[in-house]
Amino acid sequence: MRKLLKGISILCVFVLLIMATACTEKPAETNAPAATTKEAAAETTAEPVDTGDDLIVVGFAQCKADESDWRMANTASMQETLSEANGYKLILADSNNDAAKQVADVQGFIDQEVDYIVIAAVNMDGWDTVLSSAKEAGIPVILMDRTINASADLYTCWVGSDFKAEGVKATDWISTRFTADDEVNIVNLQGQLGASAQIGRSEALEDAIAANSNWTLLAQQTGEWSTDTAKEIMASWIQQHGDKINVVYAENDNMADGAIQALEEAGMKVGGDDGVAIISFDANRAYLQMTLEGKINCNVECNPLHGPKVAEIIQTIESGGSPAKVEVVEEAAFYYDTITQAIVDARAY
Amino acid sequence: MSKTKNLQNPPSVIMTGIGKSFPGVRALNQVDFKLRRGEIHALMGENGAGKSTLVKVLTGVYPMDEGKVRLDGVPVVIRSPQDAQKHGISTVYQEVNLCPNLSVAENLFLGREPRSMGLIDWRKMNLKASELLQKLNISANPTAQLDSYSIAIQQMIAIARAINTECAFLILDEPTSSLDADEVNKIFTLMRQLRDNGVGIIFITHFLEQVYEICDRITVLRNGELVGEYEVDKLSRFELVTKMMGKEIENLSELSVDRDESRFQGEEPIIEARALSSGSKKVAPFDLKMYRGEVVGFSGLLGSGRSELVRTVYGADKPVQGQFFIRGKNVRIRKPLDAMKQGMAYLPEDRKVDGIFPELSVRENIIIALQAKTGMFKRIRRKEMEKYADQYIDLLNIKTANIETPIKSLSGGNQQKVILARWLLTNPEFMILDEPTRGIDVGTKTEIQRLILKLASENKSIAFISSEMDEMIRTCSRMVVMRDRHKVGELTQGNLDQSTIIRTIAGGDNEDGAV
Amino acid sequence: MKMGLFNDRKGPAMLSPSAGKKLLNNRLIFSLLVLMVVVVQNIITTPNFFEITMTNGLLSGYIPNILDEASELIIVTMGMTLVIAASGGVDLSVGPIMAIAASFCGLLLNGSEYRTDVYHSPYFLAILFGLVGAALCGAFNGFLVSRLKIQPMIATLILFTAGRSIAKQITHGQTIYIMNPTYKWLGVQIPGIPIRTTILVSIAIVILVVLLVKLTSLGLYIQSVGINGSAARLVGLNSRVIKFMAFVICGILAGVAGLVSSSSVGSVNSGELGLSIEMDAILAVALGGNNLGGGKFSIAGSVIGAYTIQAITTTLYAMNVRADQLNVFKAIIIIVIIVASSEVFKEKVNRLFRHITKKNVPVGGLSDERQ
Amino acid sequence: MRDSKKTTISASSPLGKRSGLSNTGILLLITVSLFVILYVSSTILFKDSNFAKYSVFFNLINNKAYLLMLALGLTVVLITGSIDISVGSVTGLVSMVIATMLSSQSNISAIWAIPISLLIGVAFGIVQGYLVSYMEIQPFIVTLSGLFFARGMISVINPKSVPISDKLFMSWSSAKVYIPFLYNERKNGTMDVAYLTPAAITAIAVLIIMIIVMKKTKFGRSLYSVGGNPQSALLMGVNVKRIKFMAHVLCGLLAGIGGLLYTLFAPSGNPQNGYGYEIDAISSSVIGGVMLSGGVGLPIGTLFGVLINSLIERVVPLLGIVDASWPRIISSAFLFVFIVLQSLFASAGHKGSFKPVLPQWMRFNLKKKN
Repeated sequence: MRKLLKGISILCVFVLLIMATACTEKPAETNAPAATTKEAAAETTAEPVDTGDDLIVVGFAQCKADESDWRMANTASMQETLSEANGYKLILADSNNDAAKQVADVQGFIDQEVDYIVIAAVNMDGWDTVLSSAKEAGIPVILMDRTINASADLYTCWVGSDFKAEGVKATDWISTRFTADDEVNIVNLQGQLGASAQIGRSEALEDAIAANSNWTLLAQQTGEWSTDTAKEIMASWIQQHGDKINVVYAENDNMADGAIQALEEAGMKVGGDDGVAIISFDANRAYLQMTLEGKINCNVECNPLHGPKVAEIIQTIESGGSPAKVEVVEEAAFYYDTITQAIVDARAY
Repeated sequence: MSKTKNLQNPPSVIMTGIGKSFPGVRALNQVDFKLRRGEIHALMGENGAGKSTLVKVLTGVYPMDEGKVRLDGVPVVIRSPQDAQKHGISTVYQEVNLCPNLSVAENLFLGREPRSMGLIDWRKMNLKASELLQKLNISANPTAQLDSYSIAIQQMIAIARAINTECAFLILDEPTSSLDADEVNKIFTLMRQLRDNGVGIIFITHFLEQVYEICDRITVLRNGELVGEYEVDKLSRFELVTKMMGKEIENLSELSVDRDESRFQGEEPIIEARALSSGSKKVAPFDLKMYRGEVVGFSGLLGSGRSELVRTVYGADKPVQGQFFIRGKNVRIRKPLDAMKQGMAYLPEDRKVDGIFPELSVRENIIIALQAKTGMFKRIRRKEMEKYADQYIDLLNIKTANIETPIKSLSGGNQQKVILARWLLTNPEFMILDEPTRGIDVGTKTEIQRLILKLASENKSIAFISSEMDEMIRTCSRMVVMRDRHKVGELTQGNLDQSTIIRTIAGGDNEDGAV
Repeated sequence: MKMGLFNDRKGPAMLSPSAGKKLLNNRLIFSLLVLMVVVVQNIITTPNFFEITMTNGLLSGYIPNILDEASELIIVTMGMTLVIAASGGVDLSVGPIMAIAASFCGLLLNGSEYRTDVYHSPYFLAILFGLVGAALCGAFNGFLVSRLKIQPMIATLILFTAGRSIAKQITHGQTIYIMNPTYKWLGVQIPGIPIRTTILVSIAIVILVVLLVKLTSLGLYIQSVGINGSAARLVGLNSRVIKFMAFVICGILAGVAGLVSSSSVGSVNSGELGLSIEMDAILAVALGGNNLGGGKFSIAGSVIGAYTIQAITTTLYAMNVRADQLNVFKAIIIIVIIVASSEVFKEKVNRLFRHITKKNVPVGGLSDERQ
Repeated sequence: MRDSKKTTISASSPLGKRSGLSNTGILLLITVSLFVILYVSSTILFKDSNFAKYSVFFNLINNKAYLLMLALGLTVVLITGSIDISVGSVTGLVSMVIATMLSSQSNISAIWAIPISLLIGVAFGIVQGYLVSYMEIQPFIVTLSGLFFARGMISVINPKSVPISDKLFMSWSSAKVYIPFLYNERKNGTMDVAYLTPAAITAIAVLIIMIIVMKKTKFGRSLYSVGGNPQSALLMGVNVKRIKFMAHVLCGLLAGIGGLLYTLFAPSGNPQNGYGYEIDAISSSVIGGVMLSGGVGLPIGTLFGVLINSLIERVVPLLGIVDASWPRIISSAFLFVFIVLQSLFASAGHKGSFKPVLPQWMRFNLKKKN
């Protein structure tokens, strides 16, 4: 055993040696171009020194690339926009909804000295340490879609949706549908608790309920963004409250889908002018279709196509400018009575 | 020389009137045992004689039902092996009871590792271990993992461990069963050394040569009862085997056996083995012919290879060499199913480990072999199953609440009958019965013996193994004798009497040398 | 009423004579007790518990709901029961296998489109394809366990971690929506039949498994291999093949559950299908009084175990317990059941009882079946 | 990469002589070599990604300090032949409790986070250990319930993301202990000095303690003996039940420490924290050479298991695979290779035909007394 440990320590030394040689090689390799590009860099100021080719390396820490249709569209948008053809090299790290892994991924980007870091945060909190490392290493950080609780000087800017504004669009629609005398009984299928989309959308609803005395929140539970869970919860609500429910406020498309199925299977009329009003968010193609069919009354868009905006910001920084701290992507809301087939077909995701 | 020197010591361990029962079996009945310091005391007896039970009672593995134990005159109650160790009684079992994943040194010192500053001092431990190993002449590296050594070495290490504790009494429960002559000699050297240091050793073995080489006294047990205590020099091998096997044929109705070998003249043997042997040297190449309608006994002491031989025939141990013929056709038996398809049946020696499915019902235990033979998709209909089960419960007089009772709640004898029923149901032409009467009551024994003869008269061929000589003599028409994993003889007609058999098994008094 | 039905097709464990003591020794009794408590609790709190109404051509109400929601779990539990009985280990990969099966099916129906009304290939072919995919996954697990002798839990860990990603690859990384109404036949309703198809499928699967176990000798083989491998070999059984088959069957059944689940939501989302169902299935088997160490098993027990878990879940939902807090209650109830039915606990209770009554019973008194 | 792999395969061809290395040793050696090969080849393959930097290497430890704790805990219980799948949820629970405790409303000192996290872990360990060893309930079911319970309790305590605002705790979290002389120059000319976080230092300290405990204490050796052959261990005077119980308590304690280190690394409470970490911990232990059948494994191996885990996480995004689901398939493939290797060794070792595996020059333990 002793000898074995000795062997292992020899191996460890071996690793360090390899690292050391690799380290000494590296400067020798990059010294010459570095010297030349330094002059060039002096001319074109903000241009970061590349490692050979001219691609801008972007590290993208996605929270969970295949979490939902929305997220998939979001990932795809980044991959398409920041392609090598467009002069970027995108390194996608999928943290699979693991906050610690995401922090490690970002730390990895810093160690690998990427040019930009884009983060779609799993968790709002706990970012200070790693973001100060990024700042120290001089790497601009762009936050995407989800906000974080960190001091504003730690990141360059935030791109994304205003979730509360989305929620307000939805509650506005509810107030147009019902008069002040109507009894409005709402059930709320929440997203993953703690996600900023859930917080924003729930907040908007809770504010609206507080403001309207005729609105009641019958039940509120997390469907964890999932069709299946939402369906199960909805079925249990139908058992409890029956026909009283007249508004379902589902915080994403998948959960709205689950709720609709539960309602339909219980024989209740869904959507349209006289059915249970269904509110959904995200507005993916499949659900815009459902909006067109009248099953979803109001589908508030949550634009996943952040790629172009991010590219725009990077270009701004590259050319020496500084982007605005908050860059909100444009979002619309779609209503069952105004949506057209053309809108659905135009949707890319 | 020193052999008799310590015989005069007063007994230090005195066990009197020991009784112990297990469900369905009376394992020990009023057994007395004495052990002196500085002697090597052989504990002899065939299967089920109660040797292991006696030892386990002494070491606190089993609580005894009745009886007393005195150590140096003081009555003691030993509750656990640890307790026994505190009283200076250490045990080495047949299966190595060490941890295969630890190093040799650790196995020697586990629980009493040398320490410095509260931490295990490996250097010191390895040093002490290698000293100990050297002293005992065991060639093992203290730092190597235990399972990198052969079972023999592991066994020696186990003895070394037992010795290393401050032990006054050492129990060696068949430690030599897997060792070769050289290693046995080493252990003997060790044992003598210990004896001369005043350690009392209980030595359990099946090898007579070893008993006569090293032991001072012999205590013989049979069927859970004490036969007697003898001094080695005053008991011949012949007498010993006689005492172990039981001389008096119990007063049972006479069974008649046709021993006329000539009736098989010109007939085709149902089974023929030519130089067959199994892997891992469990049994040396052997020839064997068996005919329809005969019962062939396989005798020899435990560990002589008698079970291994039949296991090889059945394919339970994979045959590696030789040729095998069934009804004159050369076949290869790779696994038990092959043998079953050729009309063989095998009632295993160890009912618990290889025989019963404890949680399954009597019915399921009976039909399982037939079902396995017919295949998964040809399920025997429930009605049919019940019919079979009822039929054999009647036929063999199995005592069970009903056919759906789990077999584990039956007594040993009835469990055995269920397994017998299992094989009879497959309608075999050739049956191997390894200790079918072990651990069951006398009445059932006779029933099974009758059944064996009845089957033979129905033109079936039966290989029969039993530790009880009289039973074999009464049922077999021919007897194959095994010694030291070799087939040493075949006794027929005229030779088939008790003294010849015992002489063949014992290998003669003047034969010399350790096995 | 459900229980009554299954009591008739008793698994072997249910056959023991119904003496009071035997019944108490039956490990199933505590699950049944909990199930009963849950039902009674429901009857008290919800007066319309037994009410079954016809809505939209479907029977609905609390009981049909529970039956419906338990169906996937039951199907998966059947396979899990066999695997546990044969190998003494668990199959962690059933959830991902569900996703894989549904993905195969969805791929065939949709081509590579994300949403379709018209099937690209016949529905039954797609189902077959999905099941074959699931069977392959099961075979992979079975190979690792029976050939390479890897512990089942670790062997199935591989598909557990990779399975959903594989499913994602099959569907080209997108959620597939299948809008053709016939797709919902399997998971919701076949027009004209007032009972949910899920319930019918789960009953059919239970009957099928019972038939498979009873009509062929697979059940006996599996138990024999699980109880005493060495004896099983000597009576001519091939334990490798039998373990392998148990895993394949478990895979296929997980596939069926996957298809049902995907059909009931009308889409294939490989990240979601059967999420964390493996844990519930293992618990169902344990609650059903089956030994997780392998050997004897009872289909009826597993069914009751599955219903117990689903009844707890549904009741807690109805009591407005949040989905994420549900686990606390589940854990407590389960640990109580398991502890109460454990041998050591019974012995301790017995000893305590004896101590109180000061009866002088000999030490070996518990095993009273000497002869 | 492919070349270097080839050499190890050919290197492991049988030679027919008895090697002095035990199974444990061989598995450990494989793990370590795999780590080295992986590291060296990524250094060569991904030149732009600076794998040769010291900071990258040290961050492998910094990033997974908490996982090392969990994996060590599992190593302990797996060695005794038991299992604990509640560690991930316990981690999450600890982080949620700490976060709730240290959120802005309360003014409890951050010092309390330490005893409380340890206490939570030990409490889980005691209950589960009792049920497993003294009530003889299957560990899988017990710890599965533990998993459910802890996961549910997180939501009961707080269903939302909770920030930690406590200054003292955050200073622990963001502290870096720089390692002198180990630095590289960044592209922009600044110095990138390798560092260890307090969490990593704690983890390394615990690792060292564990190595000593496992190697040099009676308790540690008893763990191995219980896992190797409980029957023998009992006969050799080991209190098997107590040792199993203690193993679970130790595992709980390590999970508690793991939770604390996790919270230092990602300082916030979230219902999702620690989800699925039990699987990561098990696979790290298995990759590190722990056998699930018990009795085999070394803490140092577990360290390398964790490092491999951490390294794969770094390397996979660089493979340039666009599809996000591939990384998980690749990590699983790694696990698969390890498990199959182990099984081959284990079964071959059992038959007695498995001895050689290593070429002459690689054996460390050749000198045997005859």
